[in-house]
Amino acid sequence: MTVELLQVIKPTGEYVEEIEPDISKDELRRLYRLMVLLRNLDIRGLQLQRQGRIGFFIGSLGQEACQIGSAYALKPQDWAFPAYREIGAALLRGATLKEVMNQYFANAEDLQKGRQLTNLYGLKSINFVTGSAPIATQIPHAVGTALAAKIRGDPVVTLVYFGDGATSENDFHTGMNFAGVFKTPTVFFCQNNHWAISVPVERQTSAETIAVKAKAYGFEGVRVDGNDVLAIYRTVKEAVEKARKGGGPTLIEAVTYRMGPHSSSDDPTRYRTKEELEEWQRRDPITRFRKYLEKKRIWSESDEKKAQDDANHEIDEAIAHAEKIPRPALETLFTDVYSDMPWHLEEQLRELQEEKGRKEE
Amino acid sequence: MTVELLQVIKPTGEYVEEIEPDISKDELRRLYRLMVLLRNLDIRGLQLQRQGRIGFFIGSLGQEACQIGSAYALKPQDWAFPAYREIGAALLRGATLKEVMNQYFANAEDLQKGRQLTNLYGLKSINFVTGSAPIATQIPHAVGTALAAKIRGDPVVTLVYFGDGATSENDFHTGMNFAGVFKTPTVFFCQNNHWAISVPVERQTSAETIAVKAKAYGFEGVRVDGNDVLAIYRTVKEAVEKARKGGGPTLIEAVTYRMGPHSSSDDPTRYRTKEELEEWQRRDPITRFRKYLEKKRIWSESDEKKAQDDANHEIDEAIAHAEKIPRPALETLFTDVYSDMPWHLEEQLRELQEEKGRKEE
Amino acid sequence: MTVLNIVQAVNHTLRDEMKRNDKIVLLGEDVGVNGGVFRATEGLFQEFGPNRVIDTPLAESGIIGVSIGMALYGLKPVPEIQFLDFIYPGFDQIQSELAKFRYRSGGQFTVPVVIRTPYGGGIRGSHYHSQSTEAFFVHTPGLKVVIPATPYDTKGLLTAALRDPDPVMFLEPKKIYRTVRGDVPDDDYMVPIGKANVARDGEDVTVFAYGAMLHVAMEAVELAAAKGINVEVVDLRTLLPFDIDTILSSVKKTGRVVIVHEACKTCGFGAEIAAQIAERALLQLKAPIVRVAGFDVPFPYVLEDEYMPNANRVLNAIEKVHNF
Amino acid sequence: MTVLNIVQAVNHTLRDEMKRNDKIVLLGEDVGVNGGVFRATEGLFQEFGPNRVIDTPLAESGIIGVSIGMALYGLKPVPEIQFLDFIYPGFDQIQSELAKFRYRSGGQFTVPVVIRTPYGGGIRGSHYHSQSTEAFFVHTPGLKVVIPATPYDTKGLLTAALRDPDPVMFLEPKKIYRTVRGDVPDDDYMVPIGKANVARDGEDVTVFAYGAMLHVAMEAVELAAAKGINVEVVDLRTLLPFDIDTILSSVKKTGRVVIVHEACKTCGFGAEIAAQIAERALLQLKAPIVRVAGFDVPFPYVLEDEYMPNANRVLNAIEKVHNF
Ligand SMILES: Cc1ncc(C[n+]2csc(CCOP(=O)(O)OP(=O)(O)O)c2C)c(N)n1
Ligand SMILES: Cc1ncc(C[n+]2csc(CCOP(=O)(O)OP(=O)(O)O)c2C)c(N)n1
Ligand SMILES: [Mg+2]
Ligand SMILES: [Mg+2]
Repeated sequence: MTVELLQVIKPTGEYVEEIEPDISKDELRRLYRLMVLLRNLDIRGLQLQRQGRIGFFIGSLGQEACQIGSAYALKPQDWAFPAYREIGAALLRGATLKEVMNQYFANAEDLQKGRQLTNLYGLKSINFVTGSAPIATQIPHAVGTALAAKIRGDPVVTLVYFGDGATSENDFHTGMNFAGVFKTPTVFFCQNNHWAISVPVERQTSAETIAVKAKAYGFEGVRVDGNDVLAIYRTVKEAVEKARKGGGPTLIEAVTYRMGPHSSSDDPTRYRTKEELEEWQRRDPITRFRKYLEKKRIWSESDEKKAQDDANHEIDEAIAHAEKIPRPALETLFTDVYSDMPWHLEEQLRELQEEKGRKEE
Repeated sequence: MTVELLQVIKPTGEYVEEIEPDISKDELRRLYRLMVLLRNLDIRGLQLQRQGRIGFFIGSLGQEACQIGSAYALKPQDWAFPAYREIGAALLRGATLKEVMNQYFANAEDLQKGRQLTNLYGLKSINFVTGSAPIATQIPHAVGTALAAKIRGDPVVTLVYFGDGATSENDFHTGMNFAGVFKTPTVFFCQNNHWAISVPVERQTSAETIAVKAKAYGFEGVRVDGNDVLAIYRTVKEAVEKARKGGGPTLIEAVTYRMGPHSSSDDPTRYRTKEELEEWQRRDPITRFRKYLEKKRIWSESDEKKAQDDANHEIDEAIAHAEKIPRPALETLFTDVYSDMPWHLEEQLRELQEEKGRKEE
Repeated sequence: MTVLNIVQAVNHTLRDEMKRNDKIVLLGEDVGVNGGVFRATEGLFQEFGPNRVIDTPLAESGIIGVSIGMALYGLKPVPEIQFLDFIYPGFDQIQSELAKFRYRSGGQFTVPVVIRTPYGGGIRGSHYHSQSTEAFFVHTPGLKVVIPATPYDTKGLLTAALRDPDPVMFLEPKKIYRTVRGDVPDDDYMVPIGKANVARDGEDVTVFAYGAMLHVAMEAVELAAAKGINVEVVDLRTLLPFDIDTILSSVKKTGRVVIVHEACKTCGFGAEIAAQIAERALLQLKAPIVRVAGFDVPFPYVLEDEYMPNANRVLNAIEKVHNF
Repeated sequence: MTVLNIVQAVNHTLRDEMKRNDKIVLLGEDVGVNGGVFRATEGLFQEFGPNRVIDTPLAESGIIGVSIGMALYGLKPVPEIQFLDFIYPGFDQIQSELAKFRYRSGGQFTVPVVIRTPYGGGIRGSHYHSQSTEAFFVHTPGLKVVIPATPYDTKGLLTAALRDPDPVMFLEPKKIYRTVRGDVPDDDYMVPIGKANVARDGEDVTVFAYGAMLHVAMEAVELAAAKGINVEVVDLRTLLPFDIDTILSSVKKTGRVVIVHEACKTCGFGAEIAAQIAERALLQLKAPIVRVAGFDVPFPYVLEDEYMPNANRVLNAIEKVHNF
């Protein structure tokens, strides 16, 4: 059981060559640009909410390395089960910013048909399963999908995202236990961002670490610096490969920090100090990765400017598009409850249409 | 973390003097007699069910040491939270056989008012909380009671009973986690009897031991030979004292074996071998304790005969009494749903009485 | 044709469909080696092996949650919950996930899990082996809720459930698991989900029932017939979506309604049927609607017979609405 | 007298009763330092300290299960479930334990826990921050179910709940947490559990409502008044045990009934009220009973306004039963 924190890139940008993963220059640059996009998307998302242009926002400020590093370790046939902060993972796996923005605006082009809060996103074509608000429920799903793949003999691994708070929930226990018993190819990726809304992680558990909890289920738990994209990639990749080879599940605790509010409804100054935040800002995962790229001389000031400009431009365009699209049709209130609309929903739809008609007269 | 099995009495009756607990001769004899009573009660209980005199039976054959050794470590002010096999613990704490038998017959004198299956017993005056069938739900209760006592500054410890199967349930996780976080004076006593109906413990968890699960919650787990009443007493007593001193919770895994069927509805030959049963019969907790007493020369053949006769006599008397008592009054169908009977239950009671009246006319 | 009881009909149907559809996987507590505590899955582990019939850890939340994950991958999981009373540790997975997956994902992800579970009283099971809480599922959009009352319908409805694209709660009346026997065709057939069955034609009064209560109703109806009251009995079979047409046409015919279920009365499924009739067929009603239901108490033990609706109580209700 | 909104009334009542009764302990997610995500417990941690106001791990099953254990010991725990939508991980503790402890122990052990939780739509919370599933609790013998609609009743009912010997589900209409304000006496008083309130006298039609829907009903009634229809509005306040006398006497007076709730229609609490009336007051009915309810779909996001019953829909229903 590793309880130390694996680190590849030091806060200064220096790195441990022996464990540096083998990623091409272009790919490294792509990953960085994605992290920049994600950061800007988060900032803009919160702004959009504050301006009343979208209804709600929940971001991943400070957790960009977790998202990008983990998702990059998956193959296309693998499945990802997000909680609600994992838009970065979706983008990396191939979701377009346009699709994501349609979800933010919950418009008629949103694949979720405007039915879910911002960032409860899913995309079937990339095996990225639509999340839900209840904490930890996705964990047994990831185990079930992994078990199904194992039964069918498919080389598929599932990766499930959840927070430190989620480890207190029933379904964390249940999912971990089934994974242990059935040795499913599942990677449990816990982003320990130190807070569950206002409750600090010390109030979630008195275990030494979250990683150690894996021992209760008979498999391995590891800890990784959650602000170090390369360490995360390396750790997740090892776990994914082990799972694919039949080695069973792994719990990964990525130690990071939620730099923003819990969501657009939250005011973190009520329960945590400025000092704590500042301390973590100094460990910003994006800054660190940039220093690394600069050390390796594959990133310049002008690259940076371009990345920022491109990100903002892309976001602007996606917003401009999404905001123009009308809201989902009235009928979508009643579709997809079942595969076919049963009589009582048809009747209720008709009633609503009539009432709307009357009102508009 | 102790993962070896603590043993005081060896299967031969020899014992490890250094860890032999300090219990008087009379008390040792009393404990043994209780185990004999319990064994006979179990045999008779199943017979009563087979004869159709009681509706259901669930016993603790083979787990007598667990019951008696654990409950003996408590003080009167402590609380016990049984699952459904812990009649022995109740008897040790002061429940009378007559009360227990009234519960078996679910008659008008049953304090449960004939509302529960056999052995789902409770007795407020001895802080022995009425159990329920759903697995593991009592675990957070024990933690809550302990937390309440801690808040009030009372030197009260709670002891909660559950099986190996229960460790898979939500409430095991939840209870253990709250206990860890709030450092409650709670002793978690898991009787790992190797089976959850037909499912072997290897299918419940792939953890090395059940005791190791405590690590996930930041406290200690220990293993003890569950067929050794003195080892159990010693282990539980240590945990109880630690808890009372503010040292927080302990998980105890008592490794034992369910020698009977799961309940009167079960046929264990469908899923386990004769050889396995025989192997455990050779480790019978009562035989072992008797050998120990004999080695210490505080138990004779005639003591044994008397103990058996007394037990059977006491049981006979309790049965004779309980069987004579009528069933609970019709009204008890509706009382105790609330402190006072609301209008709708009064109405339903009236309807039922009228109907009964009509039928009897 | 084979004469089967209800639990045998479940067993045969599972076997037949598992042969036909290799995506069906059974899972639950004691369903494998032991064949289920009611023997509903007897022999299937031996026949289909440990990848198709899976003994799980003791955790309903895991059983249902893992089933959802399997369904996402394209399998057809059929979890057994040992008793309906024990479904609550998995209730969150049903409410928050199973029922809402299709809707919240805009139809991208579907989870057509069939949850089988024995429900209801009549086996001296006390509080926790007897409850009838079907109303919880009927009040949950996204689920279908099916309760058979005969071996024939058991096979037909379970076959339909196993081929349905939506999640189905398949509740089996354990009281009559072995006591009700009947002819079951060996061939493959379906009884459509969403259709009630007029189990007995009548003119004077309609009794609506389902599951074990159908047989109590039938018994009462014979008593009523002896008194010259000709009662129609509608076996609802599917509770969600329920068959409003059959319900209303029977009410139109008789104008007098008794609803029977063993679930607690208050906010039970009978309330919905009564409300539908009060909304849609008020003018056809010739008498107040009477519900014969379990009392609003936790399920008892010794007084079980007093708790359960019986033919006598149903007969009283029939007479009451008839003589109104 | 102080003018308070509903969430303030909750806060003040908790404070007052905690001063009076040192056995009251609050617990839940974010209830301590943060004062609750809706600020219902604001300032209480600071005032009463960490032994009386406890931030818990994220586990509803633990919150409720531990509360039950505290109640067994004689404390008066008041757990907050952050949103009713998130109660399901703790549903087993409610169904199997909280509701049945007194009964199954023959009255030996009692667990008078008061579970507070915000429920209902109206805050753009989508699926999981909006549901109204009160019917689940009304269908559970052993619980009491209370829903206030005004600051006055909030204080009176919560005070009554905190002194009640039985478990109470105290559901707070979050939509109107801050929008409905009113005079609240500073003195200690109780509004009895089990009593409805005639919020407006009328002759022509009765509207039954509770929680946030009371205000929608009142709005509709004003529109109806403008059209010359004089509507009586009954605020049910307690759903279990509901106040049958007030219900029936209003039906007797008006003979025309509309029931409003935001919960899904099928098997919602409205069904029970309709069924009661169809059983007890059929001959007084001059028109079919109409329910205005949430649609039978998971709670939506963008189309929330379409989902929620509004004054217009209620008015239509009033006109329908009035003109029948
Ligand atoms: C079952 C449930 N209970 C409560 C909530 C309310 N809630 C939303 S997020 C959250 C905290 C989650 O913390 P954590 O798991 O650490 O994830 P993070 O938000 O830090 O990413 C809470 C309590 C919920 N969504 N679901
Ligand atoms: C929530 C729940 N699920 C299923 C059951 C059915 N059931 C009763 S006892 C049992 C096995 C319990 O095994 P374990 O915890 O090891 O206790 P033991 O019976 O061995 O003492 C099961 C599955 C139940 N009572 N409650
Ligand atoms: Mg967190
Ligand atoms: Mg066991």
